[in-house]
Amino acid sequence: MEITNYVVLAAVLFAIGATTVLLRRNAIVVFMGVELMLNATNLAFVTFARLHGDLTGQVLAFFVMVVAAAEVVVGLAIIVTIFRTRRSASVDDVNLLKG
Amino acid sequence: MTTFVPPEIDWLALAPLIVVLGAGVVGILVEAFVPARARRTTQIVLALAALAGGLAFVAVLWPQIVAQPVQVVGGSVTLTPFALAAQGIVAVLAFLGVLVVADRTSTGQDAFAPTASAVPGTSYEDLARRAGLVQTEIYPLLLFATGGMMLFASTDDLVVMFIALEVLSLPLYVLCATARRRRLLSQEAAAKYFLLGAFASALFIFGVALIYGFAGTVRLLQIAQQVQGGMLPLEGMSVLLVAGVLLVTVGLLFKVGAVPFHAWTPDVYTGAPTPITGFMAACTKAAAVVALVQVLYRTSIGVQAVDPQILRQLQVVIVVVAIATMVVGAVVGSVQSDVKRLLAYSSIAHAGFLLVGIAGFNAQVQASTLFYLLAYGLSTVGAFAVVTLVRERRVASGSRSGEDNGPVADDGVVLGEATEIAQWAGLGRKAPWLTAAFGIFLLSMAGIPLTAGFVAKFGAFSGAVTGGLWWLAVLGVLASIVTVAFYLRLLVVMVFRRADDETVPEQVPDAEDLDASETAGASGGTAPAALATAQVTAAQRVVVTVARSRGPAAVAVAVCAVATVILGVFPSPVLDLVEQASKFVP
Amino acid sequence: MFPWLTVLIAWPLVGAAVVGLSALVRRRTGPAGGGTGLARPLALVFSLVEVGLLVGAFLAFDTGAADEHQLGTTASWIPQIGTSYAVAVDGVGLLLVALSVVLVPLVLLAAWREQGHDEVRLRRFVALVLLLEAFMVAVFSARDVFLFYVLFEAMLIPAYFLIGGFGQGPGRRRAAVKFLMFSLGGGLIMLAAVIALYFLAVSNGVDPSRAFLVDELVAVDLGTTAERLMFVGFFIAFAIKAPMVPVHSWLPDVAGNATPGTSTLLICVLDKVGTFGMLTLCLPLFPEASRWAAPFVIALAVISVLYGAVMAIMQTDLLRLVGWTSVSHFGFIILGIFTFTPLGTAGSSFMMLNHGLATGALFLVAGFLVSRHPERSQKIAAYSGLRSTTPVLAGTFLVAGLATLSLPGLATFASEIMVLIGAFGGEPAGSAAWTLAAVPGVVLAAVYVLLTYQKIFTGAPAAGLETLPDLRVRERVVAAPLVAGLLVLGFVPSLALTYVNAPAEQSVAAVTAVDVPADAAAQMGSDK
Amino acid sequence: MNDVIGLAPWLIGFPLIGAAVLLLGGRATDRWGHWLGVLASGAAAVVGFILLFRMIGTPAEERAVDHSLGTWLSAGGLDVDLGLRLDPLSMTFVVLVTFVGTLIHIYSVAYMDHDVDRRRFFAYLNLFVAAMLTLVLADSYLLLFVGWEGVGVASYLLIGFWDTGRPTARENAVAAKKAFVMNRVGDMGLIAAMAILFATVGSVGFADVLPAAGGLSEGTATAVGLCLLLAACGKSAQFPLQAWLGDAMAGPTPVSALIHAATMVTAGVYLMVRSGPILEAAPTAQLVVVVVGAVTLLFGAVVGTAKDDIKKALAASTMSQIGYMMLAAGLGPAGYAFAIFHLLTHGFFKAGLFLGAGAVMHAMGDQTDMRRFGGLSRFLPITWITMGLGWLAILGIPPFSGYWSKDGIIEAAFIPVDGQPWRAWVFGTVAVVGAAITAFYMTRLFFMTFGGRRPRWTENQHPHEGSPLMWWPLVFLGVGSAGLGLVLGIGGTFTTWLEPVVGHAEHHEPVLPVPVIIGATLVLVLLGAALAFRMYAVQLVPEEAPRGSFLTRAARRDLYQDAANETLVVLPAHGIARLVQVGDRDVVDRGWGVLPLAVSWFGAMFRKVQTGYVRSYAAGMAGGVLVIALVAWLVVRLGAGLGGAQ
Repeated sequence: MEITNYVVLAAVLFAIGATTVLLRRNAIVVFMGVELMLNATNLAFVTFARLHGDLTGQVLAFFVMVVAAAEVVVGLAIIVTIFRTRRSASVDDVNLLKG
Repeated sequence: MTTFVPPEIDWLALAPLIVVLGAGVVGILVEAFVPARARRTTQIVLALAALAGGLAFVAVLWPQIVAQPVQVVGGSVTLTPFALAAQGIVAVLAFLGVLVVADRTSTGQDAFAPTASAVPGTSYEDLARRAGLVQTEIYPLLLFATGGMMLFASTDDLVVMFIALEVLSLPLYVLCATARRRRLLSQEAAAKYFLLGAFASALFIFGVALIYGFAGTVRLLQIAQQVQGGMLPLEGMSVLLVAGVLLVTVGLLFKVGAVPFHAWTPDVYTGAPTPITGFMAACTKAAAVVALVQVLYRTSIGVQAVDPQILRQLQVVIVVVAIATMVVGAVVGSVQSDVKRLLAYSSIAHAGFLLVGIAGFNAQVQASTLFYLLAYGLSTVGAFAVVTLVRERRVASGSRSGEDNGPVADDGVVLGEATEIAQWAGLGRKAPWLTAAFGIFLLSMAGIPLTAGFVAKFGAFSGAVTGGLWWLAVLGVLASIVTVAFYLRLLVVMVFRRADDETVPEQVPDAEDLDASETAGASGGTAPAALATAQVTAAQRVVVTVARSRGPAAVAVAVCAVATVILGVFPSPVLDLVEQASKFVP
Repeated sequence: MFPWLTVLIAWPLVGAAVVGLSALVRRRTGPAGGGTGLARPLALVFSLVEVGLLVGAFLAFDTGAADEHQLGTTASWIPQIGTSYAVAVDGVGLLLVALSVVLVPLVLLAAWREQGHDEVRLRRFVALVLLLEAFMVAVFSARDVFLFYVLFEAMLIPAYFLIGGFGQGPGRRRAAVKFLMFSLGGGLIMLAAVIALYFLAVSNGVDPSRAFLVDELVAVDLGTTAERLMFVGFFIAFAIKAPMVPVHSWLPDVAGNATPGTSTLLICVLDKVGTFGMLTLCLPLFPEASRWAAPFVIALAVISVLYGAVMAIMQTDLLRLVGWTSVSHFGFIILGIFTFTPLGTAGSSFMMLNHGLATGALFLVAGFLVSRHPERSQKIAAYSGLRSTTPVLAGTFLVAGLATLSLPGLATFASEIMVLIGAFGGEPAGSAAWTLAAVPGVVLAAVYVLLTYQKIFTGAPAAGLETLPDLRVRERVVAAPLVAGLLVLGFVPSLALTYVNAPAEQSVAAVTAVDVPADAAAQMGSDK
Repeated sequence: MNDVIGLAPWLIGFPLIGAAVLLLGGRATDRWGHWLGVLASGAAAVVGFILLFRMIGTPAEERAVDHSLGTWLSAGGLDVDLGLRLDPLSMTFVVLVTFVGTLIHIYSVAYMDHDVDRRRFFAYLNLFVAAMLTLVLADSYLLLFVGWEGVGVASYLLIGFWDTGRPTARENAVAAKKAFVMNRVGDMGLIAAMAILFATVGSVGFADVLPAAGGLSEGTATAVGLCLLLAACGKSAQFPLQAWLGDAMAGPTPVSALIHAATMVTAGVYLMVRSGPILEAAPTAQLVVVVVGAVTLLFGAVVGTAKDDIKKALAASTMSQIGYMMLAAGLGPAGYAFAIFHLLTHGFFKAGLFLGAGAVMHAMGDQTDMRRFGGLSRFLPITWITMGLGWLAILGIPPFSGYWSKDGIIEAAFIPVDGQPWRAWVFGTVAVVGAAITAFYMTRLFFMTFGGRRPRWTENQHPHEGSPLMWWPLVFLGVGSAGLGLVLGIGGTFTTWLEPVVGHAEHHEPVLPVPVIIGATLVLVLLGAALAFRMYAVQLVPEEAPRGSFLTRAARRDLYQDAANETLVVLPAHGIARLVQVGDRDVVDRGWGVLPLAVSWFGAMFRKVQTGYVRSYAAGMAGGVLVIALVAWLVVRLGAGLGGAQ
């Protein structure tokens, strides 16, 4: 398999994640989109690690995962608080602030 | 038989970071072990001490670093004078920010919800309030954020930068959600900030991945050396580099708050607790801009060797963004009716002016950038500090207080901040000194001579001119005319117009004194307007009053004001320092 | 030698500070609002001492070398930016400094009762006036472009508060904002030019730490295009200040809404920065560009002369009218400057002083008149037949008016005739024609002055105005020095001319030394 | 001469000091102020005569003396001294101004007796005398201009002297303003002339300009000449700037006598004669001068025939007589002497006539309508006789003074200029016809006032002579009207007296033999007088003016001069002004107002983008990335520069 395939796959995944962020209403799902983007990144890292034949990329992938986990913690906390206040997790409902 | 070789670590170089972040960790322990009543004091002292300590270490390190920049743990922390100066600025601004945060004002309440997790308006929340709970976790969070910013500004390793980015962002997301009043707005701000922030950092890290793919390393200087060394890991794949640099830049521009990645700024600045807004606006921008400058210039070194075209593309990107940012910030700011929002847009405009300077792509702009960040930061922290003190007070309509512009008698319930510009009418009479200070901040932001803002703006624009972009400087000038207009509007209201306290400001639900906000929560954004009208019944009216600071905030305001003027009249010493600092390649 | 100018700048600052602190004293003597407090007397004393210092400066000034900048101080200010605190004056600068210093005490005296008994307002008012004085003195003696710019802008802030905070008119806030926006707009455009100037200077090998000193910059060859662009940048700012049609719109509003005292400082002194800047910055720094633009500038100047005069005739508001007359006079000044003749330039320099005296007198006397009206009406139609009830007021007004229409025997005549006679022989294309076109201005001047006098002071006294008090002693003290000055300088113009002749010769020489590229005339049409 | 020259400045000094004291002294000087005024003027007169006699004593070629009091204005090549030029021309004026002026001062003491503001009046009179003397003594156009404007202001102040507290107050004020403004229109000419002279000759001093006049190109000379003529027209109420003089009669009668008859209005003639060399270098300008003079001469005369207001009639006559002088001044050296001579004699008899008119008004309770006079000779004998002398003088009946001067002008008018007989015929005829009309209206005036058996007075009028203070001046002026011409005219004494200044006029032959001219003139004059006598002395004068022919009505309304000015100048000017005003408000001011509006409009637009929806923000970011990438790519691809990045 060509390396480009991997890269392209990563790119595609990333694009899907981004699209999710742009299109889906539910905050959780939106957040999933972000996670998907991060994982796409991981794929890219690992691929390039193989390409360059050093482990840095793989290590970086772990870093990204950790960060992602941290994001989940904070993110879900916020989303949940909002859900409890508003009985809704739709990102389109939170728009008191505009203009 | 392999022997363990301990890594060479220049601990002194890391000292500022260690102090601040360590203090954060200690703060967590404090939460665990210190009795509740002593907690707040301890945290405040700890935080201030940590920041002061960090600053002290910066001072200690200064001569050494200026003489010889160091790379600690192989470049994960690259301590150049530029980075060190950034750390110093962040520490100073954070210190002032914490002062504002710590102030409970005459009302005896700080700006934070007793328990941010409680649903607004629930009995649980009332309980928490009556129990007098205070959320002292904010101080460790502030310290982590600050530490993150300092690291953000002083690394060469893109992944470390990414981590630093998260370390500074995540606490801010949380802090945004903790406002004592107008919690719906607060939470909304947090949500927006978080989602967009996460999105941005995803873009950033993907860019990092691409760069890694191109160069096999994520250390910009290393890339530069390799490329200059003529060894290109991937021939013809420079598209990876371009895309990567572009995405990384986008991630940074998001933090800087540059158009079109600015959309979060006004909402978050408005929703977040005002002291946090001040802290965020000043420090984050400082860290982000410094990081941006480093990334841009370090890549520019390498990229030039690969293909000069790419560098020009990079410059075009910055120029385009700069123009868009200035225009949007200035133009939209001029139609705002809310002080916090107005300051938010002004911060966008300033991001634009900063970018104008950066776009010149000539090394000497670093100095002016640092100065700009300091000047802007001071006036911003100060301005938001003033905002925290201008409050609404609900009084029985019988009461005479608040009329004829006189100071308001201490009756009635002090509500949240009065952020409607119209409400600031006659402030000049109620609180001359506060108004004077605020006026100084506005003039500085407007770049009127004899204030720090002018020297800063002068530096930024001359950066562009020196870089050959004189027309960009002219655009900047025109934009700043527009910004002057809206600062002026605010000034006119405060100084010249008489207060008409009879007007009831259109306001959003205020969890503090709202039983009905449950329904508000239920029905989202529609109810609040109705609530706002329901809130103030015929028997009551809202007057605008100035809460007396318990000291810290006042100190912060005073320091900012004085510093702004001094930096405007005798900037030489500081300029000397930043000149020394203009070196970010070890 | 003794740093006269620095002292002249510092003293009012001290005064402003002291006045500000006088608040503390008042608290002990009495409750706020009660009594009039120390502010005014203090301020008056400070301004009078300043006049004394001015006399010293005049004695120290060597008139033999009036074209050299004297009494100065030069010290490094912000070496990183390359600007220094460099103050010094040639004859023209000295006269304008004198104008500011002399007018301030008169304005304070004239405004003695204006702010009522509100102690706080009073204190702020006089403090601002002293602050403004310091800035005005400084800006007229700045020899460093950056310093000049800084003061040029900083000056606006006290002026802005004086208009918006203490004005009489209902539209004062709007007027203040309008004033500030126009001035700042021009100023910021100038800022771009200032930066470019510095950049070019440095790249032309000027020592970066001195690259803002005018004396250094005059030597620099900027290159035609850059020079012209920068000239435009500077000129726009100065034209707005001057004010020149079509960027004059802020002036009548200010004149109509500010207190007469403020208008006096603003229009009679502060606006001179515009013409002063053209004379001492545009010409020497951008000689070629000045000559290139001269035909266009002259045309605008003459248009301003007629435009301002016509608008003055059409006014119904006394103070606005006075404001418009200034538009007309500034036109004359600019005409004299940009025709590059020693006579015309000297006339313009002289006129800057005279216009200050004459228009100042007119503003203040008009203020006295308005202050007598039961409703403080500024409408000309509200007055009639006052000559019989207030003869001295009428006489003073008439003298000030005659000075405004530059009657021989009064200083204004000497300067105006110098400008006209000089400009006619000017070197730029069309000087003669445009000068002749400006001559009808003298007729229009006669119309607006005498028409106003006729409406206000002649005929049957208007109802309710039969028993107005005549000028009080305080008011006579205010008017006397101005009238005296106009008469003395009218009979002995050489008193002032000894200060302006040499600088005029010099600046004209500087401009006419360079020669305009052939394409100049061609570009004229297109570029502007 | 030089031993007394030091006195010359006091000619101006005395009245100036007088004015200053009276103006600044305020009410304190009310009691004796008028006497101070008289004293100041008298002292000037004494000085004037001393200088005059000393000048007569010196040989002709040494009579012109320049006396400088030091530099006045010196800048950029323009050097103007406070310099006085004493020569026969200026001395003539000095004497006329100071002597007649003093007489009128004295007269005014009585005439203004009941006026509360008498002090102010004398202050202004002194101011006028000072300014007028500056005008005639100045040795440069610039200094002359100072006096020129000075008399303008004095005249403004005096015309508008009664500008409050009277029913006609506002009219008086308007008249004063009208006079000043129309004078200013003329002054533009003087300013322009000075500008041109400085640009060409490099000086505005007589000593430099006049000798250099010959060297000027004809175009320049013509331009200067016409500019000077414009100035002269303004000051001397010559066509087309004549309209102000009639209204100027709003001032107190002594003012009319001194300023608007004897001295100020003749300043234009002085200017022309003084600038003779320039005019001679510009024949075209000369012709225009003559034409203006001729037109005004007839214009004034015609208007004079129809006026019933005694002062207005005299004003018209003044205008017409100055027309004679102007005509003469345009004839070159041949005319100059007679222009000045007529100016001198006219100064005396016209002042006399005005003061007489004043006396009549004084006696009749400020009545000025001649149809309300009649048969006054019995009640006001002195006035009657003195005015009679003036009447004969202005008619030009030998040997009264008017004859000598006016006849000289008429003869000069008949002399062909550089071989163009048509000009001689045209202007000669005009002059003669003018003389005839003059005879008619002056006779009319004289008999309407004094003649007729049946008085047409309003009720309870008790006319009587005023105090000696009033009639002694009349006597002096009457004597002057009678004898002055004879004294100076016999053997051309006056002509030779002026020769050092205006140069010698070589003798030319008129197109008609001189006796014929004189005869014809006299016949026509007598005819005119007889006609008037028949109409206004023999027949009864109706108390209400008959409607009269079209010409009469036109003449009553000054041949519609005001209507003409209104339609030709004022209305268009006002229209333009309105246009400018609207333009300033709706174009310039609004134009600037558009900027903020535009900004806030865009602000509102962009604001809509800030929807508050997270997803749209994210979309904005994503889109932003693409757009920016695209732009960057395009810019580089199209190779568009940014203006030299590093």
